[in-house]
Amino acid sequence: MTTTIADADAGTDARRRPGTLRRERIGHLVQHHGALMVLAVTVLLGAVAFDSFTTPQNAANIVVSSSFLAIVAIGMTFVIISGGIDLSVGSSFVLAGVLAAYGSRYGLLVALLLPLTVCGAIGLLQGLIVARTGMAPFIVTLAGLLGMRGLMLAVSGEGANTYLVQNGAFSALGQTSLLGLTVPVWITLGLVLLGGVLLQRTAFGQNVYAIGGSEEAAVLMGVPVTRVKVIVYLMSGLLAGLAGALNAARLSSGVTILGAGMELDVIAAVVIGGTLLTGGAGGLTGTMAGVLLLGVIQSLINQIGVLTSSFQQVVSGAFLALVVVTQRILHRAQRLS
Amino acid sequence: MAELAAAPHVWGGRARLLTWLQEYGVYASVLALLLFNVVFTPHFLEVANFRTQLIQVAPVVITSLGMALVIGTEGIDLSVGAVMALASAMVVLYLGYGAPVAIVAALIAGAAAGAAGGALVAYVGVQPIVATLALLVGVRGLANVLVPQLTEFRNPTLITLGSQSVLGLPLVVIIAAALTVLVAFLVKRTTFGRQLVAVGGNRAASRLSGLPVRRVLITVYIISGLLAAVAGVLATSRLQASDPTSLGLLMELSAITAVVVGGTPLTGGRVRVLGTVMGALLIQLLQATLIKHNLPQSWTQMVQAVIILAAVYAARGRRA
Amino acid sequence: MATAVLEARGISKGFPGVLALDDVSFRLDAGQVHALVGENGAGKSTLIKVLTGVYRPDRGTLLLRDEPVTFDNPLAAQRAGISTIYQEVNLVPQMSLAHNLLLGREPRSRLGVIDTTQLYAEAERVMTRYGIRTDVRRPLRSLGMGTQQMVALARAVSIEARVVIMDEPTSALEPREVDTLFGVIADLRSEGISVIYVSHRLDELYRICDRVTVLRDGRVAHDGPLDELARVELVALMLGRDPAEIRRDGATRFTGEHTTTAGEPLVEARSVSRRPVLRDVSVQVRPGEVVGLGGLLGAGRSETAKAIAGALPVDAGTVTVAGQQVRRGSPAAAIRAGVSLVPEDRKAEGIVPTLSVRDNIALAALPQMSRSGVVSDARIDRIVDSFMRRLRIKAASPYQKVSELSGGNQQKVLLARSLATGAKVLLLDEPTRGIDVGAKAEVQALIDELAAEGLGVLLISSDLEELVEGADRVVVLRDGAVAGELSGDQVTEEAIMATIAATGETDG
Amino acid sequence: KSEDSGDTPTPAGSAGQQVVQSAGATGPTCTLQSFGGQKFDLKKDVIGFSQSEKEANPFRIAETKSIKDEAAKLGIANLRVTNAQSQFSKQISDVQQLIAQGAKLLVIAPLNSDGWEPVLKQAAEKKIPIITIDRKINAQPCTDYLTFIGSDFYEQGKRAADQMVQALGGQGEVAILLGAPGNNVTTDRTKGFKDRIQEKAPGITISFEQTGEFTREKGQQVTEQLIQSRPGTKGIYAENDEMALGAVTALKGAGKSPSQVKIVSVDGTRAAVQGIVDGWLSAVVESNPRFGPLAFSTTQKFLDGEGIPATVIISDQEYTTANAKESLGNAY
Ligand SMILES: Nc1ncnc2c1ncn2[C@@H]1O[C@H](COP(=O)(O)OP(=O)(O)OP(=O)(O)O)[C@@H](O)[C@H]1O
Ligand SMILES: Nc1ncnc2c1ncn2[C@@H]1O[C@H](COP(=O)(O)OP(=O)(O)OP(=O)(O)O)[C@@H](O)[C@H]1O
Ligand SMILES: [Mg+2]
Ligand SMILES: [Mg+2]
Repeated sequence: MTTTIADADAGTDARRRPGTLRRERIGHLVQHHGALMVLAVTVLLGAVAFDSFTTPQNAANIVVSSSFLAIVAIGMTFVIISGGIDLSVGSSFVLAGVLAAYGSRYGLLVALLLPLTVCGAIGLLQGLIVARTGMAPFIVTLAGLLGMRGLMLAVSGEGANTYLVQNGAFSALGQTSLLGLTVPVWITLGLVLLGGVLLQRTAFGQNVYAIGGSEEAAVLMGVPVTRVKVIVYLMSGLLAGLAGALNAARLSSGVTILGAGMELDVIAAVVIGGTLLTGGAGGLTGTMAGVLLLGVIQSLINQIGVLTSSFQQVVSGAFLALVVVTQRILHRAQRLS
Repeated sequence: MAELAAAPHVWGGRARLLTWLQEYGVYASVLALLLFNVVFTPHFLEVANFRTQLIQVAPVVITSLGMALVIGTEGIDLSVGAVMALASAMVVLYLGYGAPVAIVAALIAGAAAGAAGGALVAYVGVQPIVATLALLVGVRGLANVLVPQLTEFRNPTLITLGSQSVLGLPLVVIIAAALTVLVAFLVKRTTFGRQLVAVGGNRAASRLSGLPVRRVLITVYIISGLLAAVAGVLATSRLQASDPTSLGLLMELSAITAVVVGGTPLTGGRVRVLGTVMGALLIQLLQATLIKHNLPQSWTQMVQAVIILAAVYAARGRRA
Repeated sequence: MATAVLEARGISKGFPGVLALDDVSFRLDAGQVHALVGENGAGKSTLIKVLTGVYRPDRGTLLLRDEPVTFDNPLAAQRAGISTIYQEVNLVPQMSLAHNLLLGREPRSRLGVIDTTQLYAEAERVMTRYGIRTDVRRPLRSLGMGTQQMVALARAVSIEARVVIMDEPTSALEPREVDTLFGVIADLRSEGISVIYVSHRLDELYRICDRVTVLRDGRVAHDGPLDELARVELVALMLGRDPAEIRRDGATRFTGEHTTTAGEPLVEARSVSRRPVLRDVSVQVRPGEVVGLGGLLGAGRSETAKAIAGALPVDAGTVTVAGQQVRRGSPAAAIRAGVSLVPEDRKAEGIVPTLSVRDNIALAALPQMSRSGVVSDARIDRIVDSFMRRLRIKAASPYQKVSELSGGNQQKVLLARSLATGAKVLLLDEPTRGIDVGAKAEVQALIDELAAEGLGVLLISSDLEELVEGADRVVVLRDGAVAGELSGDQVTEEAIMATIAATGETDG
Repeated sequence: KSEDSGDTPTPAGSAGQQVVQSAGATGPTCTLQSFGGQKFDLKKDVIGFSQSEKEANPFRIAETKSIKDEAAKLGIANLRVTNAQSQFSKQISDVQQLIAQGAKLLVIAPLNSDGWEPVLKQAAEKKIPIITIDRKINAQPCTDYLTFIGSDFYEQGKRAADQMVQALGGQGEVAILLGAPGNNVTTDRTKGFKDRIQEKAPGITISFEQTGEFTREKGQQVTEQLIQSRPGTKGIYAENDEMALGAVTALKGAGKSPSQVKIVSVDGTRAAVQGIVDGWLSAVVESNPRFGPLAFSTTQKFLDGEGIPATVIISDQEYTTANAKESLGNAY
């Protein structure tokens, strides 16, 4: 096709003074890695203030205990980028743990597949409801939160029965260490890489961004919106289920009192990581920084030691506020300069 | 463009029913639940029962009103439950100076907490959900620091507030009703109300139209904090004790549900005050029904999930 | 008769309160450029959305190459070879230009994942072909409306399609881009691809279209070859009026003569700068004067208007109204001083979609229409009523949601909003974008009328004719700086183009 | 499960001090040698205490205070205290962090009995003795952990049932205000109560069980619904004192007079015992939170080479209309 090629420079947006682009790039960097920077500073301060903070064991503890939150946060990142939210992950997490422990008596495969099937199915259902009826994800997944917790109670005799993991291979999955880190940590790393590629380098990932950026436009641009949304909630359910199952393997039992309020931690981690709740922007590196930041803050508060339990809450609330404010200010400083 | 009458075939039965449901879905749900109870629940049609339900729902209604305003600006306030606890703590802390002083102190604390969240949202640009999440954690901690454990009180004025009736109507219920009218007036009749929904509907356009966007935002969070504090005071007076650890726990979820079930979309730009009250009533009735029929917790939660979905489905926005 | 590429038979589509399409039949032949015209709200966009699976018709059938089809969604239509540019630019603002352009067709590397390097290179290549040279990694929302429109165009055309539908593709374009577009359309036609073309600019229709369908109030008012139809007759068909009457009124309604009071400038921007978009821009508007802002896409016209309206933080410079300096960066202060902006991006910055027509009109003037914080409905009703009448806003009632109005009527609502504030200076950024001939004439007449009443108007328009006829003076911008100023008899299309091209840059 | 190991409760010591009820005489005991640990200095080394819930209810306040006070009294210099704020995952990482900080002894008030695998593993590697208080950990004593000091919740439920049977004379409808769902305490106190009622008083029917989530407010709200829709209810078994006191507020609000509905609860907080004195409650079964002295004396014995039993069940008192007034001072 031959078209009139207009003069290269006139009539375009190209005329910007040198430096603009560089500044935009730096801005981009700060926006996307603000959480990473805050994390670095926090770790540094912690290392200076407390000797026992930077011991390898403490570091390993933080990483290991963060890994479950991290797996759930991967799914949540997809959901939030697509412009939705998933409040049901905490319930998925605990339900999966109970089911995995229960299933472990029938072997490793059942221990993994049972929770994944159930949590995946519920994720799928939520996705279908969100995508097909246009109901607010907040409410649909709030119902999911209630429903799955009810299901968990029903499965565990109103919480009276704690199933113990009865399969060595399954327990090993949660407890074996490779190069100083447990299997769930490696699984998390693998999933983050996979998720990163999926999000940034596949048509599916681009569709997720498009839907979150403008659903209306995405529809008109021919994005299979319903399918993408359904997959996103399915993924979130599966990942929360996987995290719950792995956690059950680690704890060797299907603990019934887990997961309450987990959704808020996960959302906080994702948002601290620079993903916008309005959708359309964000990424997994930020989310991982957010997850670790939460773990580090918790660890630091424990190091301080003298705080009463109530004061600990005040401090962690203030910390959280400080982190998001710092991140906002970083973000703004580069824009207005 | 043809007028309504010229196109009966598109604007006929099904569409009309759908619109009706959308507008009045929550009313229909409440009615259905009432009917169910009248038929199946013993001792339901008693004055005492309605008193109980109304008294129990009053604090939920009051916090939901504030939540509805916040949601109208496309925000969300997760801190309402914690603010209730803070107000409760302030009440017993200042009860030594008399009930009026204590109540004013509680309200000031609530407004201050709201202002803190609002400032983060309006002036720093933090996303509402995180700003108020930080507040949720911190404020509940603060309430606990102030009043470390459940503290009973014997102040007659404060106890009266929770148990007194005027003309057969419990004072708490009258207060909730009055606040509902006030908020409805605010939304429908004042400049502030109009500006609030405009900010929620399109912030950029509101700014270009010269609306004081930031002031509107911070005010909305202050009102939400204030109303949560009122709810906290009432709940405290009814409990005859301050219990900052558990007072208002998960209230944010109830309030958000009430607002959404009542037809206010989470995407902002619209506030339905009466719908919100109905939403709160629906949740209250639902819980009461499940308790009265002694369902196990597992069932209670699953049934709640289904009914909330059904009610919101009925009340959901029409799609193209 | 040859088989139709795409045909609609007896289509009806209603929305609550309106029947947008009433028994509409439409037939598109291979290799034809088919114009679809009509007043604002006639149903053009609705028809297009029915043709492409956005809406399901209440009645009627679609046929693709004589086979009945139903499209469940736009994707299905796309797969069937129908590519569409919708009326309001419909791309994802946060995503980069490149990702928007190639969404769904991203180049893959050998591993099967998206090859980003190639993606950007490809996007750069495509955009250069359309005369757009910019960093394709920039998020789309940081680009001007015109550039965005070109991206949408490039995207639609580069999808292998048998039918390309364009709903007002030129409303945000400059003459130069319009030429580019027409080149593209000519190529499409020569390849046997059919085009449905919607525009309110009649010249354009006569330049490229073979056939025309006129819609009026949701019904087909005329269908036939375009060249048999005189311009005046076409307009008459659209408006449902007598051709003779139209002939009397002329093409634009501008009289072109204002009695500018030589006095103090109403509003004056002095050396306004904002890196990297504005450099030392100075503009004045006197009472009763219409000042045009000319320039190419991205020249900084919108930015200038926004800076004056306080909606854009500036690095340097002042804005004074009647000698008083206005607080920087505050639209509220500007409005209080009597300066009101009608933004170019109706959807993002203009309407509040959740509110009614009435509330949208009253929005900016709320403080004036309330006493101690309580609004006076009577006062609002009076104002809203008078403006709806004066601007002839077509709505089922003042309480209809503004998002349900057609594009042109939404634009009028925004004008009404600005006027309701009692502004002394109006900054109109593309005020007739997407407005039908009738309404356009009304708006133009209104601008004249307002100027005659002593208001100052800053007019930004990509329609050179409009600029030339409407403005007393034209300030031409290039690359965010003033390139020249034309007044009186100097104001001609040629002079404006010459000023734009002045620094010896070769012009295409 | 240690069931019915002692039939006659030992009288409580002065000021509510914990008294050992059963010394696990039948089971094997654990010595420093058999445990395989290193001797450490209780006064100088890091000692970790992991509390499960916020110190916001009388039980947790008294528990933490008792540990801290006793540590101060004994001159323990390096006590590190963490609080899991009711989040089980947090408690796991709390304890792991204590281990990382070099704790030589861990005193844990577990939020849950199961799920301690990761902690036990780390502690076992370093041979750190663990004493769990108030709630048991489901694991192997002397290998996974040293010992458990606490009450028997199942037993508490049974004793509450005995009190209820007595108060109602073996007849009538009874409602249960359950604790938080999914919690071991809830489960055991419910099961003990129901088992005993079934066994002893077939005339009593349990017609209503709803959770009051261990809080006063919920207890009040559920009771309001209960008394309105089931006016025939004669007794309420509350699984902790807070819910019982909430029930009292509800009864007062509904215009009932004291002891129109018999209330029995578990815990033994001062407010509840006062409730007995005032006539609103019929009986309260104690669950004693003062673990400090017993925990550290057990540790000292362990360090001194003595054998430690696998479980140290403490004797809980009972408050009834007969002894409430005199025993008010013992309540926490
Ligand atoms: N989503 C909707 N809900 C309700 N009414 C609608 C909706 N979309 C369009 N309408 C109505 O349908 C009619 C036709 O609108 P349409 O957008 O098709 O007009 P148009 O011919 O494209 O006008 P314009 O030239 O202004 O773009 C109008 O009266 C409009 O108000
Ligand atoms: N937020 C932003 N950040 C960076 N550049 C921007 C931003 N907004 C606009 N620009 C760029 O500034 C330049 C001036 O834009 P402006 O919208 O004022 O141009 P215009 O002359 O009105 O053209 P148009 O007809 O496209 O609206 C354009 O190149 C545009 O892409
Ligand atoms: Mg249109
Ligand atoms: Mg522009």
